[in-house]
Amino acid sequence: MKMVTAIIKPFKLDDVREALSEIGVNGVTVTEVKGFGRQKGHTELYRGAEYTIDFLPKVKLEIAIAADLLDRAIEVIRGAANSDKIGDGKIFVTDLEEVIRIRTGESGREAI
Amino acid sequence: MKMVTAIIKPFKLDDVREALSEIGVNGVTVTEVKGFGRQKGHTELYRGAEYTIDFLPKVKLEIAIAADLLDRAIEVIRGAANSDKIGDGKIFVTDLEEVIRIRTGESGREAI
Amino acid sequence: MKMVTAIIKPFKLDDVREALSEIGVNGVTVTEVKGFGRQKGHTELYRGAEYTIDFLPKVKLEIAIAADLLDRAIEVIRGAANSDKIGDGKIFVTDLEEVIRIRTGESGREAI
Amino acid sequence: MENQIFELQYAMDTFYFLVSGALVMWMAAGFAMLEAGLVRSKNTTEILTKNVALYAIACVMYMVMGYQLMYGSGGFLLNGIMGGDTLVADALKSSAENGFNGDSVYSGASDFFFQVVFVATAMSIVSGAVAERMKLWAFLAFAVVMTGVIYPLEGSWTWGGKEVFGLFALNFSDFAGSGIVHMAGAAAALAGVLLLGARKGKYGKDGSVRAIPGANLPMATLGTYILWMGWFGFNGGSVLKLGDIASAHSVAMVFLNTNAAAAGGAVGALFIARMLFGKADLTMMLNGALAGLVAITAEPSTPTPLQATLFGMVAGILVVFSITTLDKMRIDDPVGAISVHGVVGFFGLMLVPLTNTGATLMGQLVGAGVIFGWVFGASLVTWTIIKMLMGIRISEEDEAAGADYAECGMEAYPEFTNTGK
Amino acid sequence: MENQIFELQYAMDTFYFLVSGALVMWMAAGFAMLEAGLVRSKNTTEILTKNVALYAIACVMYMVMGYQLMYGSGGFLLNGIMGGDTLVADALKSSAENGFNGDSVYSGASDFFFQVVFVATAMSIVSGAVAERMKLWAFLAFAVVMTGVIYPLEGSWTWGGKEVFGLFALNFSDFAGSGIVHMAGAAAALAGVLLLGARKGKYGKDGSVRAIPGANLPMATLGTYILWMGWFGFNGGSVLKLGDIASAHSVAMVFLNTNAAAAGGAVGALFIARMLFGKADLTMMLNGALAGLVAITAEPSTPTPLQATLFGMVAGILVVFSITTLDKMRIDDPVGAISVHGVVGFFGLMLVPLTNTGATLMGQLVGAGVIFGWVFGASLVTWTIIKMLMGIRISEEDEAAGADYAECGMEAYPEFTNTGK
Amino acid sequence: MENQIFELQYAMDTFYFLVSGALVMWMAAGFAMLEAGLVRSKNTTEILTKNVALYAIACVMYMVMGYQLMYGSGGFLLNGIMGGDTLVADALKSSAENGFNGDSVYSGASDFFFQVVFVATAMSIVSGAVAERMKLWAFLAFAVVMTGVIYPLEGSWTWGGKEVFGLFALNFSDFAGSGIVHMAGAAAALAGVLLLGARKGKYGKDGSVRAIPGANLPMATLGTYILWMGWFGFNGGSVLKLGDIASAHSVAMVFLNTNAAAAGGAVGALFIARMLFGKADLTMMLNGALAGLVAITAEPSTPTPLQATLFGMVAGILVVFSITTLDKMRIDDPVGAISVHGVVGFFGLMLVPLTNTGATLMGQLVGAGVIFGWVFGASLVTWTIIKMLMGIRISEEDEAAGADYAECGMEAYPEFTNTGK
Ligand SMILES: Nc1ncnc2c1ncn2[C@@H]1O[C@H](COP(=O)(O)OP(=O)(O)O)[C@@H](O)[C@H]1O
Ligand SMILES: Nc1ncnc2c1ncn2[C@@H]1O[C@H](COP(=O)(O)OP(=O)(O)O)[C@@H](O)[C@H]1O
Ligand SMILES: Nc1ncnc2c1ncn2[C@@H]1O[C@H](COP(=O)(O)OP(=O)(O)O)[C@@H](O)[C@H]1O
Repeated sequence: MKMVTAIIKPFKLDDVREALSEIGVNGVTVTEVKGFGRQKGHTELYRGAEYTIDFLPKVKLEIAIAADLLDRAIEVIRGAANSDKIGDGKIFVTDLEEVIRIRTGESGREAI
Repeated sequence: MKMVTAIIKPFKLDDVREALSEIGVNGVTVTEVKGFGRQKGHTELYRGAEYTIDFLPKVKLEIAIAADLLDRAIEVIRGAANSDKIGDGKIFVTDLEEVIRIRTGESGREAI
Repeated sequence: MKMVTAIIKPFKLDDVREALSEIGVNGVTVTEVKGFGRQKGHTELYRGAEYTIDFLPKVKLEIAIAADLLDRAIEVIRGAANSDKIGDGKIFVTDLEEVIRIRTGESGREAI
Repeated sequence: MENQIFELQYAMDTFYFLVSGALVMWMAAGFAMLEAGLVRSKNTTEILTKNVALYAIACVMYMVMGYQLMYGSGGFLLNGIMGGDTLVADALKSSAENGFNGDSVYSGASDFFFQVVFVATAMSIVSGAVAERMKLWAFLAFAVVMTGVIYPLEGSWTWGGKEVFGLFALNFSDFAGSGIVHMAGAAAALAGVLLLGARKGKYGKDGSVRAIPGANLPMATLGTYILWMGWFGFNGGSVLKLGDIASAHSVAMVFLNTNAAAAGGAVGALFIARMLFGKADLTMMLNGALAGLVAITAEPSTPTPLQATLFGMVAGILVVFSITTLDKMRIDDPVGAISVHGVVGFFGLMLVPLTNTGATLMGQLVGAGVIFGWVFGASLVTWTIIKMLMGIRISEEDEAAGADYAECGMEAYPEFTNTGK
Repeated sequence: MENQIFELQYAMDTFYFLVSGALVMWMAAGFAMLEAGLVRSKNTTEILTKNVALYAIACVMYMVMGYQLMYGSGGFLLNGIMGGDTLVADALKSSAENGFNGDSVYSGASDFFFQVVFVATAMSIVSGAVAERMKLWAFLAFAVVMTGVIYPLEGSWTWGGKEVFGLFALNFSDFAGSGIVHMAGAAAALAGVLLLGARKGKYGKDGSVRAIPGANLPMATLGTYILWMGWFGFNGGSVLKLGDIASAHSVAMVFLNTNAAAAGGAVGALFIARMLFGKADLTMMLNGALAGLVAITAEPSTPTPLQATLFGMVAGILVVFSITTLDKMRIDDPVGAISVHGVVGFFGLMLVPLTNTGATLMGQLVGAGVIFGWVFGASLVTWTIIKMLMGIRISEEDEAAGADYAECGMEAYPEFTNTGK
Repeated sequence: MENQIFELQYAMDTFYFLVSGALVMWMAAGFAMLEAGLVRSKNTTEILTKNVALYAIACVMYMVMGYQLMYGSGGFLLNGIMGGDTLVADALKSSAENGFNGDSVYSGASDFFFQVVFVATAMSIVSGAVAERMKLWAFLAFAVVMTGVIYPLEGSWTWGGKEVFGLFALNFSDFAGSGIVHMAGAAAALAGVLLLGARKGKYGKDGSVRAIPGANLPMATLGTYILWMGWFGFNGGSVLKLGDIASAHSVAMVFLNTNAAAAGGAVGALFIARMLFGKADLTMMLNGALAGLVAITAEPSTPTPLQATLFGMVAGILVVFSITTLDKMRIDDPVGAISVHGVVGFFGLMLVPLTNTGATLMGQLVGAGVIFGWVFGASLVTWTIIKMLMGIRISEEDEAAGADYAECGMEAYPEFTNTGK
């Protein structure tokens, strides 16, 4: 199993979730995060003083997935989250050793 | 060492934390997240218009732990977080290569 | 590639980010989290009743990094985040199998 | 020309009532903001709904029957309030008969307007004490009975000048309603709270008292300022006449003393909380200011400004002890309403004989006893019946999720708190 | 001595106007809070900016030309309002000529003050309806035209007593402005909304209507309380005279009925929303209270309190249906302004003949038609010109990011929402 | 019958004072909301605590000694304010001696009530400027001295009509207190700010000025509306008499011009900020409206409405430049109080001779100099003593964690911000 972590622009969240549903991925955990990267923030004036926004609002999706679905998942996330602008985000993949469903105690693929 | 990530219902947080303390796990990092899974959201009416809550509030616990404590930790988390209802959440386990305590520079088990 | 996850005190965020920039790390994802550890919370009085703050505000940084930069990154994070007080936080290192840049589809080191 | 003077006096006193009434109406906003600030965000929409609805219900019920029950004038459905064609002639005639001696003269409509906002005040006190766990519709059912019957009857024995159940006359002085309005509201609240029980998690099994902080202290502070301002109408209007030197001076003293008592209450509570808890407790200071206001309400015209300040200060100290004591007794009152309006309302009644020689301690005690006994008893019966019919407490699950979700299906701050979208 | 009585009457009526005007000015805060509470947090700074700015612009434009256009007195730039050295002598002389019969006498400055806040009210209605998507500067440009020309002309045909474009006189009764102020504001808003289109995401392609919850319901509730309070000045001041028995009584009835109608509206909307949606919808109840206020505004002095309550109740029910109907027609009005002020404003006009025998249904219909036709038409032209010159809608990207960021460069709640720092 | 007229006049003027005073009291809420909205959330409870407490302290200290020091009437502890049995007879007698010529007559209690709220206003100005870093208890200690001595002495030389330290009489005109109240408050604030230093992080080492955005702009906007409304009482009540044609007209002009100046100030600041910063800066517009109000306060009765609007506009522009200039001088004032009340207060004094022929530029300059010199000097000494005794600045750690936690142990918005639970 793999843990796919995607950092995307907030307004793409619904699209990505729907795209994942379509390939049968029905579980996602979402976190509001702030991102710092190539996409630069901007400087604002507030009462005549400078106000730098370094961090941009992003959304992080964590998706536990069976290894064989990985490529397909990456593909649909890219498809839905891409707006061809800097700052569209990243996908990170790590190995997931075990998954347990709290309610039933099921583990492994069953639990996803 | 292992990183245990548990997604649970928010009102179970105190119980889980206490249960972990009892087995000697004293460090936890908690994040408010929104979960999407089998437990479905619901549709509300606001001023006569529909209002769908797709994401449900969940809490994510991240717990770095020595490998030998893993089974015990999973057990007590399940015990404390289980309410026998859909949406009770998941436990994910990944491998943790290294831990460093910032203050002292200790690493490995010492640092947990 | 490695994923470095650092839990630090919120007021150190700017220092750590700048220190990372200096060694060429330009991407960071930041999450506001609540930490529970050795650094104990405190008990307050509100209207004469007790009010325990168990969880302390922390900030979590996630940094995807090439393996060869790992030691250097840990070092500068420690340097910038250390205040020699309990609760300064931890650094966790896990293996990162793959990184994909959503916009371009680049993967691996290119994508970081 | 005498008629012209009289017409001006009529106009002035009517306007004075209307301005005072508008200020008391404004107190409804004060209660709503205070309570909305002191509950958790998940119960905020519901407490706002209760506050707006209870005010509206009070206005309807007092028109339908409350005013007639209390004062025996105006008629049911207020059908006698309009005046009609002979209004001016009647007023001038009765005034001529009195030799234009400057008796209180004003439009009956202005009197109703001033009185109706008092009913709403009494009912607003209840909503705070039962917050975060009482069912919305059960609460509104109680509001119908309280504003239609319980308060008007009690009011009829006191301000209405009628005998208690036709048995005896109360010899009792309560200028603007420390007892008749505030303690009455608190008595109804106490009955509800006893039946309801405490919020889940408020008291530990080990006897510990846990804080449940309010979600929005600026809002609570704003509510207190609004109440403070509105109170000038509440007490100031209760002189009932403006249009001669003695009355006008009395109104001015009332404004001055009302403000002084509130200031004293804030100072008193600030310092005692500092001593007891080691910190400046904003919410206690707000309660202290309100306590000063409640305490002076029973007699704001006779104390000197210094006395008013000191009375307020003692009230501010008293309210802090009362709040912590009620907590020890596990009487859970999220906003401190029972302490502020009940305990201090009683205290205010007892202060009257100190500066008003027309009042006796015994008379005050009997009056307070009758008011408390009737309102508490009648409320307990009413709450019990409502409990049997529809239940008064929301389910444990709804309480955990918040009354907003269960009762109103709507969050107060959907973007500021983490609730899923 | 007659002069002295007259001086007092002058002072009293002037003060009455000033107090009423201050209460109406306060309504500007009510609109600002209501709208700020009902939009999303990312559009809050901008709606606040619009509200403060439109009030300021209304004050300037009405001084420059509006008052003169509407009433033909005061002069452009109000240069005739100061009175000057002969003020007192003039007033006493004209009063003596009238035999001191108690005609309306007061300072022209107080009249202007009372009138100017009405203009601002009309304009405030617009800002809510076009919220979350209209350009700030386009809106302010419209405000200049609306408060300088469109409203004053319409007002001149009605309260100003002039003929419509010199063609015919309106025989039409609108006590405090259900039509002249509220429906007029709604007509201007409707024209804007039709040109603007709905907010992105409000209506699904499948015809579904999506909720876009307001970010801060306590703020919206506070705004409603403020409006409720300010309305006592709005309607109460519109009797235009206080200083005799009949007038004073009339003012008192107006206060009483205004309050009763609002209470009725809240109750009506609360129950109908409960029946339709199964929950207590706070925002609908707030709209219901406002609907009650708008409905009674056309004639608050002649109904009995019971009638006023019932009129309010019907208005409260009507507004709920109106809001859901407009949504079905895909007319997107984030705060319900068109329903509350437009639909119910019209309803209020139609109620007048029921209690005021001086008004006819036909007269009311013609008046309503003229007001709506003129304001809607003139607004449509104005909005269209502005659209051509500078555009009226913010870009899709700005709408997604929020008008606050694009127009004001400033967040309303920078620490409560997740926007990067 | 003459007595009856006189009694009515007495009642009317007393009521006018009380209504005005209640409006000024309301300004306390305005300052509290404005400041609570413009600080960061972690310092909100503390600024609210300061505001409520300073108002309470002002009321107590002015009663104890301030009023007596300033006007030499009422007595220490206000023991002479009650009037007593001969009140009516005395008033009628002195009035008869004056031939009922309509001199200012009203209850001394109403005068005190009106004056006491002015003291609180002056002190409220200070709290904003020293926000986010000053110790709570040090601030309250200063409030005792400021409201008990510094302000009353300064007031005695001006409105109190006494000589400056018995040396010379000020020939100086300040209608409602641009200088006596507003600039005085700003002078005390400036002294405090200079001793305190800037908030950590406000100024970069490289000379850059960093923005520290306020946490709740709707709250700040509400505060501005409240102040705007309350200002009608502040300026309107300062005519000191209502009950004759000339006075009533003057009060009306004051209301009109006060409103016009605020509107002008908002417009001026909105446009200049647009030109300078390229965006509509809401907080600057709020400051601009307040600047308009402060500027007109020194003389609101003589300008034409057009002049009032223009004065306000210039003030609104001036305040924007003042705020950015102070920032360049590294004088850190989180809410802009020194600019709004100090710089514009001085500007307002200088405007008086333009429309009031009784005032001279020299007289105004001397008066302004004396007020500023005394208040700034006395405050500097007081702040220094307090600094030596208990320190005036919270520790760096507490500043980082927020004054709420350190001083009040309580968060203002515990559920909206991430602070651990
Ligand atoms: N090395 C990294 N580690 C963790 N998160 C990163 C890293 N680089 C970028 N991110 C996250 O991805 C977001 C987008 O990255 P950015 O460099 O701005 O654009 P792009 O995705 O187009 O390369 C950032 O805001 C940040 O949240
Ligand atoms: N595949 C997944 N990847 C990441 N998080 C998941 C996944 N599936 C479920 N979750 C998280 O677990 C929560 C509970 O899952 P759900 O399917 O609703 O119920 P259950 O835990 O009973 O299976 C979800 O709200 C979501 O946060
Ligand atoms: N075992 C753990 N797993 C996950 N997070 C931890 C763990 N231990 C500590 N943390 C995080 O690190 C923070 C600091 O840890 P703490 O024990 O208080 O001090 P120190 O870093 O000095 O050891 C905690 O608040 C928590 O967020």
